[in-house]
Amino acid sequence: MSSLRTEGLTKAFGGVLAVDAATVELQDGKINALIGPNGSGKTTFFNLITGMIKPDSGRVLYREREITRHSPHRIAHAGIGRTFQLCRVFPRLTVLENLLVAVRRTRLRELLAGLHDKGEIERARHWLRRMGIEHLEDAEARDLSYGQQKLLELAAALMAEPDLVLLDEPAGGVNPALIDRIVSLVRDLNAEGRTFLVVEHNMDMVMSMCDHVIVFDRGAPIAEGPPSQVREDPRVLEAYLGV
Amino acid sequence: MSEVLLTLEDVVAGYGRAAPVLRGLTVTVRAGEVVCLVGPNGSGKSTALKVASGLLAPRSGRVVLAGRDVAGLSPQRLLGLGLAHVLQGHSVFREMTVAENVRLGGFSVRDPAKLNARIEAVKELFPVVAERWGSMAGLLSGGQQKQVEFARALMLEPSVLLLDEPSMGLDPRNTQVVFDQIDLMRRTGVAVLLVEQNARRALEMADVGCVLDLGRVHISGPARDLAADPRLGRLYLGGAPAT
Amino acid sequence: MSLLLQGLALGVLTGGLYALLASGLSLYFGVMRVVMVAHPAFLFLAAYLTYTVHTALGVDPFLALPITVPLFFVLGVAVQRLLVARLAPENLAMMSVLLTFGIALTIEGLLGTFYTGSYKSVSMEYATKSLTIGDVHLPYDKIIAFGVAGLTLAVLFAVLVKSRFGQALRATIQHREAARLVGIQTERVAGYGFGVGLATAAVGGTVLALITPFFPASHWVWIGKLMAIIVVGGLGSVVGAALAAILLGVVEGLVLVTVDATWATMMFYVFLFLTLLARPQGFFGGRLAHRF
Amino acid sequence: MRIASRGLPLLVAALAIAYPWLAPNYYLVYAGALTIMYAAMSTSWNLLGGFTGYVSLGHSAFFGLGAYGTGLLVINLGVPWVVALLVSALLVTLFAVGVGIAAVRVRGASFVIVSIALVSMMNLVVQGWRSLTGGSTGLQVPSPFPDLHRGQTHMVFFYLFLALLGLALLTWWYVSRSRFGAGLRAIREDEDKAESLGVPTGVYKVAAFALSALFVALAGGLYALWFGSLDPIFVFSILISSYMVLMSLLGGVRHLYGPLLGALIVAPAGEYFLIALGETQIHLTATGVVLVLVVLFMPEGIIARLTRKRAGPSIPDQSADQRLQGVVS
Amino acid sequence: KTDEPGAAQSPGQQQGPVKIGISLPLTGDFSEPGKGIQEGYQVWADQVNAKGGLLGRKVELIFRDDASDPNRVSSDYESLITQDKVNLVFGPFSSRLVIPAAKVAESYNMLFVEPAGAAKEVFEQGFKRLFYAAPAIAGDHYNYLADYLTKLPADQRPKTAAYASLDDPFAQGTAYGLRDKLAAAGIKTVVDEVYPPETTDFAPIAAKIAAAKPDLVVGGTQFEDSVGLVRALQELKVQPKMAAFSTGPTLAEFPSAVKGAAEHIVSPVGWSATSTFTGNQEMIKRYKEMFNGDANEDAANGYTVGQVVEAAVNAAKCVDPTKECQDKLTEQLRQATFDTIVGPLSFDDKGRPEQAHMIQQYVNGKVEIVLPEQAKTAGLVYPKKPW
Ligand SMILES: Nc1ncnc2c1ncn2[C@@H]1O[C@H](COP(=O)(O)OP(=O)(O)OP(=O)(O)O)[C@@H](O)[C@H]1O
Ligand SMILES: Nc1ncnc2c1ncn2[C@@H]1O[C@H](COP(=O)(O)OP(=O)(O)OP(=O)(O)O)[C@@H](O)[C@H]1O
Ligand SMILES: [Mg+2]
Ligand SMILES: [Mg+2]
Repeated sequence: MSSLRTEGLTKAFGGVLAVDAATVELQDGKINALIGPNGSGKTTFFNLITGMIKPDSGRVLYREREITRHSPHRIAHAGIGRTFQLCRVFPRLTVLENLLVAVRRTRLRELLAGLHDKGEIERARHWLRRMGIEHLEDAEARDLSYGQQKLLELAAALMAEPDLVLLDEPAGGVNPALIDRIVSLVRDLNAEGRTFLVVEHNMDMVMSMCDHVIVFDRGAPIAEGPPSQVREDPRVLEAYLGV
Repeated sequence: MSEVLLTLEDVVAGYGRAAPVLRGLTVTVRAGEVVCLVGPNGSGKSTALKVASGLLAPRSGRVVLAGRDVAGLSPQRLLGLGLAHVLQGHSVFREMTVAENVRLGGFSVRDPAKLNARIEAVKELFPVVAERWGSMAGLLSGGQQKQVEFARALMLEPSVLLLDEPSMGLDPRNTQVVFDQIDLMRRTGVAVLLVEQNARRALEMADVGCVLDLGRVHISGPARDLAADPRLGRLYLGGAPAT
Repeated sequence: MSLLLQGLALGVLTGGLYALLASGLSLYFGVMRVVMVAHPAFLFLAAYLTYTVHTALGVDPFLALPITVPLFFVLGVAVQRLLVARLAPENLAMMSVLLTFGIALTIEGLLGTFYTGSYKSVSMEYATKSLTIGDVHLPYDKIIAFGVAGLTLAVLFAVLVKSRFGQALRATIQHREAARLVGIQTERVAGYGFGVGLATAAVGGTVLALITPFFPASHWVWIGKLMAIIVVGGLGSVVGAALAAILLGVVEGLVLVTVDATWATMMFYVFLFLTLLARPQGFFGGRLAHRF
Repeated sequence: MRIASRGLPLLVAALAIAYPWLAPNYYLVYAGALTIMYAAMSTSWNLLGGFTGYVSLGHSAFFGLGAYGTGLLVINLGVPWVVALLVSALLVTLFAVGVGIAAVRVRGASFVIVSIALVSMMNLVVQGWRSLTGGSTGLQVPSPFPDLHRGQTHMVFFYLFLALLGLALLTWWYVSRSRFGAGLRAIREDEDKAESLGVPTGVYKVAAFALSALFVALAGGLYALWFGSLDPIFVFSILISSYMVLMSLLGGVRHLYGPLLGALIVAPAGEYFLIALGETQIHLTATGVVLVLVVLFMPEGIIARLTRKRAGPSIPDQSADQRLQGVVS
Repeated sequence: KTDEPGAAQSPGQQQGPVKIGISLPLTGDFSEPGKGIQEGYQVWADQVNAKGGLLGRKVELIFRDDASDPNRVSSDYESLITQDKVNLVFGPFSSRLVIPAAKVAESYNMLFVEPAGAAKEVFEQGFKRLFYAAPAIAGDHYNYLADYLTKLPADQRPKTAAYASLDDPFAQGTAYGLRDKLAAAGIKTVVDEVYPPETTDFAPIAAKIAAAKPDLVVGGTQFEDSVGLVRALQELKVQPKMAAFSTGPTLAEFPSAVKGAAEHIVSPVGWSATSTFTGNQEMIKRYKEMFNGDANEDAANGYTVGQVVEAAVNAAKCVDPTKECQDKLTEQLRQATFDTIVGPLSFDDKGRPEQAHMIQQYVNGKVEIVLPEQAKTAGLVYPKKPW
């Protein structure tokens, strides 16, 4: 069974076809990579999946259930979490509060429940520890450096306990030493059974971390397969790696 | 040895009333030389560039540009002395067209013929700039915006160029274009101060490398030597040194 | 039928007046992101100055413009540099409302102190004549207002969209650091931007003085109307605001002759809410949606 | 510290309850009740403004509707005043849900404009609907306590407003500790991001809007019963909303007691200006200048000023030193 | 509490100056007339003090600005009565502010004579101590004009009339008083328009009137809208045989605001600068000395309140805020007839004055009283000259 599948997903902005009839299937329980040249529609594809923008046509299916045109928060509740290319945190909330926003709240009772539920705080601290930023728990998010904000964003996405995690350039602007940490974290989480879809231009990271690579060009997949195979694909070499 | 174009000497600088971010930073850049700053997130690299370009006035220390102490002068003045700075993250004028963005790059260039010549040149360098000439810059993809920014900075023909993570968000092909361009400028005698998290790649092409941490340069030397240092690799460059 | 025609004609002309009065607002609001509640107060400040010049020198109110326009420009620069520039950018919208509300109160109080609470008016012979075409009368004062509005808007459009200054202004607001790095003197430019906005208030105030009597508290009734125009037109779009002004002027005029004055005034708000439901970014322009 | 944070509110509450008995004359009771009314209203304004950052200059619409609703129910249907008060507040809340759905579609500055429009619109409706509301003649609401003399009525309403304030404070406190509150704060910071983390932002915003309208409507209803005369151009006035905003901001929108503190300062200060400078219009200027100064120098409010300064980012020295040792040695 | 009803008066109140508490709209919507009334009060106090005061005590006026806000009006009277312990209160301006103010005064048993609450609703609240110190309530302002028009020979009598009035109880009251009387006499109402105070554009209203071509145009107006309407009527070339507006034309600023168009406009007026009623000319003179300008109707109304209360105090021989004294004063108001600058005044049991307003008209650029017959300084010009 696939965790996420899109069928003929299309989105045009004015004259620009950002995503063009993209039919993509993710491998469940694997770390999937999405690569492609600048402007090939990767971020737009994320936005379509998570409901931030509505497709012109096509369908998105998550665990075989259609989620096309659902509102972003419903999709989040269905178990899809994401990070943004330009990292977005809640600047004037503390690091801990940033995570607590992500706690699930579907029923009214949960909604009105106290925020300072011990269990939730423990869970939040757990994620902070795994990102190595537990000492910053009371700092306001805007005081963190770029890389720390990236980790915080990732932690917040994970706090919602998504089964499918979409990461948009997790390594961009991050110190290489931290990248190693993110890679091992993703591996660990993947071992726990979460599926990943990672957009990334850092080829070393993609090749070493991912199980399955999907290559986008002009809004649609042009190749896919294991990293070793994709790396050799002439279409990929031409469209993406520029050699 | 060629002429020293930019020196930061014992610079102390910070934001608001908080503790200083730079604590006695010293860096020198010569004509025709690329100096690469590496360091963890939040170590003060971007801050150093802001001090050099006049966006942030240092609390103490000297900033010498082409033989003049320029600490505390406005960016406009420094621009007149031949300095250009590409900011980290996204700094396009979002609600203006690509054309307006690029033209504004040459805001201080009064000669229309020269301006048009530069425009043609950057259009050639980055096809997307030409393709999306009339689009709102804020609607471009992350990497496309980055290209517009770089193109904007190239409008100026600087003698000292400050680059803050120019490759962030760029695909391999465009990264290559940017690095090639830096190389080209070095050869025409431009002094380049480069901040990169893609550190191995940057140190490969740089002449001098500086490791910045805690607001001070701790190690500096020929770039290739730094890249080969295993201890540095573990702490700042990630992974093992490429062999 | 001729009544409808008359209502339509009056509506178009009044719309022109609205466009003039709102033009500065679309500059601060759309371009500079400052919610300028004090704009109507400045309009009436200009009206009072016009009145002073007119009564002291006995000249045509439009001859006050060479005094009021530069004065307001300088005033605008001062307001921006001394007050607005100090607001933290992250909550500019919230704080600018209060700041400018305070400015409006200050102006009202000063006007009341210097000019007393009594009505002032500037009346010219030509302001009560009208041009008659068939059954339709076109008042000269409104025609003048319409013409001045057209002129002002054209200048504003040229300044904002076409000129180097306009580009520098928009760049400054959108990314201040980047703007400084391409050589724009951002503080000066932002100040001038505000100055231009207030300069339109000087023009608007003169026309207003010619058309209606005023007293210090007159500005309150205009806030809601002018703001509604800006939202319907789409923030930041000078052209949009102008079209919305004319649209609302016409609707107001037609509703007034066919239904009544309460409904006519209500139309501004009805259109505002309809706009929100149909197209929150306004009908003619509007800011970029966020990229994710 | 512990004692200060627990004890102070208790002390203040005790003082508030004793106030009408301590006040030397009924005028001070009256002024106290008015201040508490404003405190209750700005606290409820802060349910929207403080959490979500949506600045509403339109809350006097809910105040006015609450007042007219209560008045009309008492006059036309003759229902007991408590019932009228509650029913009218409920209706206003429903109305706020409807308005909220349209209004919260726009953010930032446009929302401010929409809220201003709401007040103007309600003013026109109530003024124009003469047959129901009495139009510009206003509405005279009979006193619910005809047997009490004026001073005693002030006492009763002082406690009613105090109860309302307590309720509003409790609600704010509860929301601030709930997940709902966390969601609202996230909306203030970044709506799209909040949405992507599973916060149903639309529903939350409308809920906060309606909740905050509810208490303001209750205040309006009590006002109608207390004051007895309603006039559309005065109850639907941007000035009333501006007071709520000013009080909240002055005290601090991010604190439970911010709006209350603001009200305790602004209401007496306004009184002072009027009495000291009231013979000319210059007191408007004084108010305006104070407003400008608050915005410029205390944008986060008095409480934030007093309690905490943001230290700014600090680099943890030890951890970095350890890291460096490995390199330099 | 010190202000517990029935609390004993402190002896201090029985001596020293007679304090009179007044709240007026010195800022906001009604600041213009508010100012006028304040000046009227001041002229009166000045004159009383020059004569030796009230019952031998100096008069001291305490003003509060209510910023045209009924909430404040109540606070003001509340504090004037309970804190400043004033001996008397005088009323504020505007029907909209008089009702809440009177409520406060009433509950403290204070006599409440007011200069400006003319709308009929003011007198329907069951107030027992409220009196309007002017010749007539709003609905009766045009009585002489109605009389005149209905008595015109059939061929001269206007056939149609258009009414436009501000949505305000006073302004509307004046227009509707006339409308009802004319309609009863068979003069057809062809336009009946009410506009909210927010209205800024009067041209479309004038267009409606133009389309109906009425013989008579009546505006229930205040200042701003009267000027707006006159200008718009001119622009749309409406030429009625008579144009009547309340309030606006009675203000000194009016002729300059509408230029020549003021000619032959008629208005009801409760006071005339040329009349020789008790004290009128002294008032005008002293006003000129104090404020260096010409007294207007608002100032006269304020002054009248002072005159009425002064007479009552002198008759009752007491001026303290106790219930007994205020009861005595109220009794005086109810029974006596007062000689004032607007003529003799008496009140019915609801506090309504029982006289009538005069009608003024701009004739050759000057304000003349044209009705009633016995007070007139010039003949009514009808039909008016075109504008
Ligand atoms: N809101 C929008 N309006 C107009 N065009 C858009 C919009 N969003 C994206 N585009 C266009 O769609 C195309 C795809 O953009 P997208 O951001 O998905 O690219 P990407 O693959 O994420 O690129 P990058 O690697 O640079 O981040 C681009 O050409 C972009 O200009
Ligand atoms: N505008 C600002 N206001 C306050 N503090 C800031 C600001 N910008 C940066 N800082 C703080 O200054 C320190 C250095 O920041 P700087 O941006 O120079 O780091 P950097 O080395 O460029 O990091 P990165 O690699 O993440 O970009 C950080 O701790 C950061 O939190
Ligand atoms: Mg992208
Ligand atoms: Mg940086």
